[in-house]
Amino acid sequence: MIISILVLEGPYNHEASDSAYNFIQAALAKGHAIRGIFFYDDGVYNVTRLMDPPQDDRHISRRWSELGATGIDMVVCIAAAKRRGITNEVLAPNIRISGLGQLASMIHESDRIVTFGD
Amino acid sequence: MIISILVLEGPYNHEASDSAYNFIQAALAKGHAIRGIFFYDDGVYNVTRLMDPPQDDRHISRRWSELGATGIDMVVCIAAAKRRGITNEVLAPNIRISGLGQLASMIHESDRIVTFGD
Amino acid sequence: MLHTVNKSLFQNGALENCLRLARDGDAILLLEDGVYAAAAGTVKSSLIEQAVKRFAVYAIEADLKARGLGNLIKEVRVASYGDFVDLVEKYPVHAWL
Amino acid sequence: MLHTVNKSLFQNGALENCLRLARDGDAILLLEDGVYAAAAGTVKSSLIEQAVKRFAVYAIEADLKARGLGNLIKEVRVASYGDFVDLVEKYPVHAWL
Amino acid sequence: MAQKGKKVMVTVRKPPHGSIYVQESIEVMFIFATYEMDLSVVFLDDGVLALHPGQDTKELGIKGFMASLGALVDWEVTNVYADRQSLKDRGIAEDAIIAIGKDDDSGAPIHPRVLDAAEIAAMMAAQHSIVSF
Amino acid sequence: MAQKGKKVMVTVRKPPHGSIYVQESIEVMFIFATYEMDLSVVFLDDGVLALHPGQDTKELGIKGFMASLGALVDWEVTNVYADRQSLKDRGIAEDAIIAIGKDDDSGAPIHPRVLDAAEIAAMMAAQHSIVSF
Repeated sequence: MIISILVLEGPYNHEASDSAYNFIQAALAKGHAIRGIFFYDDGVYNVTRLMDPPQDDRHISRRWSELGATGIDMVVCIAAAKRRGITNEVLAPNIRISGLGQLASMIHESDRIVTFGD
Repeated sequence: MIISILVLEGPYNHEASDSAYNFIQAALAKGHAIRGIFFYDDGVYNVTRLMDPPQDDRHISRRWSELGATGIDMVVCIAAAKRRGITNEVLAPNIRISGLGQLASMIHESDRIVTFGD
Repeated sequence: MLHTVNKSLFQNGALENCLRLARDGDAILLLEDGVYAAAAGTVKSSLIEQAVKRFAVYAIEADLKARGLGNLIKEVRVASYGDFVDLVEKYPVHAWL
Repeated sequence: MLHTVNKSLFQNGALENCLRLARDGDAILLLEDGVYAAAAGTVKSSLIEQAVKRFAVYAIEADLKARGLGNLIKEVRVASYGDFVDLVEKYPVHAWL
Repeated sequence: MAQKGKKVMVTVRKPPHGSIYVQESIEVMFIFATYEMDLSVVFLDDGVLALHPGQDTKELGIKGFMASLGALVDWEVTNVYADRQSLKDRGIAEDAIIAIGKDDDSGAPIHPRVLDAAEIAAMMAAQHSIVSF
Repeated sequence: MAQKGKKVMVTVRKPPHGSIYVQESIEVMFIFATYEMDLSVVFLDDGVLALHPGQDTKELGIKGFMASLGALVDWEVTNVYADRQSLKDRGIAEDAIIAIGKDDDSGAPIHPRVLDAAEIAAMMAAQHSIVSF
């Protein structure tokens, strides 16, 4: 099955990012394809390369970048990102900023979309 | 009366920032003193200079910077900010990054503390 | 004390939690989505209809207008942000987030 | 359909909202703070005790462990993230955020 | 196009103004309507509060999104529904909910269509994908 | 110091793990305890779920904060209370809640003290400042 993921909340503050990540790992382990991950609402905060959590905790933007490096399309909504101050200046690697049309495309090209939020 | 304000949620996503701002304006209009404004939890997202909302909407970090310019002590919690990627690199003017001890000092030196969050 | 409540009472228990601990003579300020509790004629109106007998209940006018709420439980006092400041001067505050 | 619920039922109406619209044969997956609904012996346990008669109810194991929940309503099925994936394969999903 | 007519629903369950979810959900509706989708929008639970008449965010100092919500039809978002029970619980009369556009010919206001829970549940079950706010 | 003994309370009402509020509230407690304050901490409503025995976030892949919560007393956060009704509603036995430290001499575990709503309300009313999560 081809799956896309919508993440609506920021890292650390809500469990949404962690649930999405754990779900994606399980889906990949079962051989499913992830068409894309779309970050919207406060979800746009997931992708700043400036985050610097305690050494013994997970590094959420780095995890997303690593998934992006495997070829999964990682997209941040430009409108939601602009008002919140997430720009190319702070964007982590292997993630791109684009429009909501990319979410529509992900839906078109996926069997399922799963939303994680608050 | 001397008041301090604690803001626990990010800009635009929750009304907390707006309520805090409107409350502060009313307090200043009545001649009260604002000892400080402390940004914690997702509240740390209030202070990025990179935010770029639509032209016809309010610019939340600019409003905070303008308040800071009047001499109000604007402080962002370093621990909460670090994990969320808010650093000096993106900090708006007239706002500083410091520790939770600054919140304790604000409480010591204020008659009241008012919390805005989600 | 002044209790602030900013959540919709249809979806969240904050107002009920607040009412459980508030003491006679306390003030309750509804703001943000909390102002829906001030509306008359809803399935939950009885919460504030009862509360006004024990507490002074206020609702922020700008929040009421934003949500189109005009038909209010009549003992609820419509408050400006300036009134909010006056309440804070009178009482220490607890925010029921 | 698969319904996901991620809010504490003690504080938030999401689970009740979900149960109002869910149809016989649907599956409900509790995750994050939603897993508190799976606990036996709480003031709200009856919600899921009734729900299991009409729906297949699952709760994410990692979330149960994080919250120390071991004494569960017995018809609730403990699920891994892999089981979550299988449910998504079987049903379209609605998240009751 | 192979995907033409894929059934996609946006559900709105959060109250307006206290958070940005309703506003950002409208931005999603506007974009989805320009794609080849069979789009439905459902306001339910606290989401129906977005349909309350007389909302004005000016005094809050925020732009708000009432103009966008009133122009859904102009953006081709036409299949818009509201849950009857959610309106009733919140004291909103069905004939009082805001218009989401005007009829091109008659100029008559177009309102979201009020449905029972069972109708909404059946519609949800028929979707390919649902995005929720 | 003039401010010595200013009564400050931290209330925790959100459930743990689904969001970071409980964790970041503990960081506040640790710092406040190092200042000249008469600090009280109250867990109530969903906040008491942080006191549930047996929590282990390892499988979630998150660090969590159970170690911090179990060391409150070491950080001089000693006036810690839990609301009786909140525990009861959530099926948590009063004698099962987690320890927040050990007695220096006996090594016996120290638990939050369980109070009735009226006692908590009276305590709240006596504070100079309350910070809530």
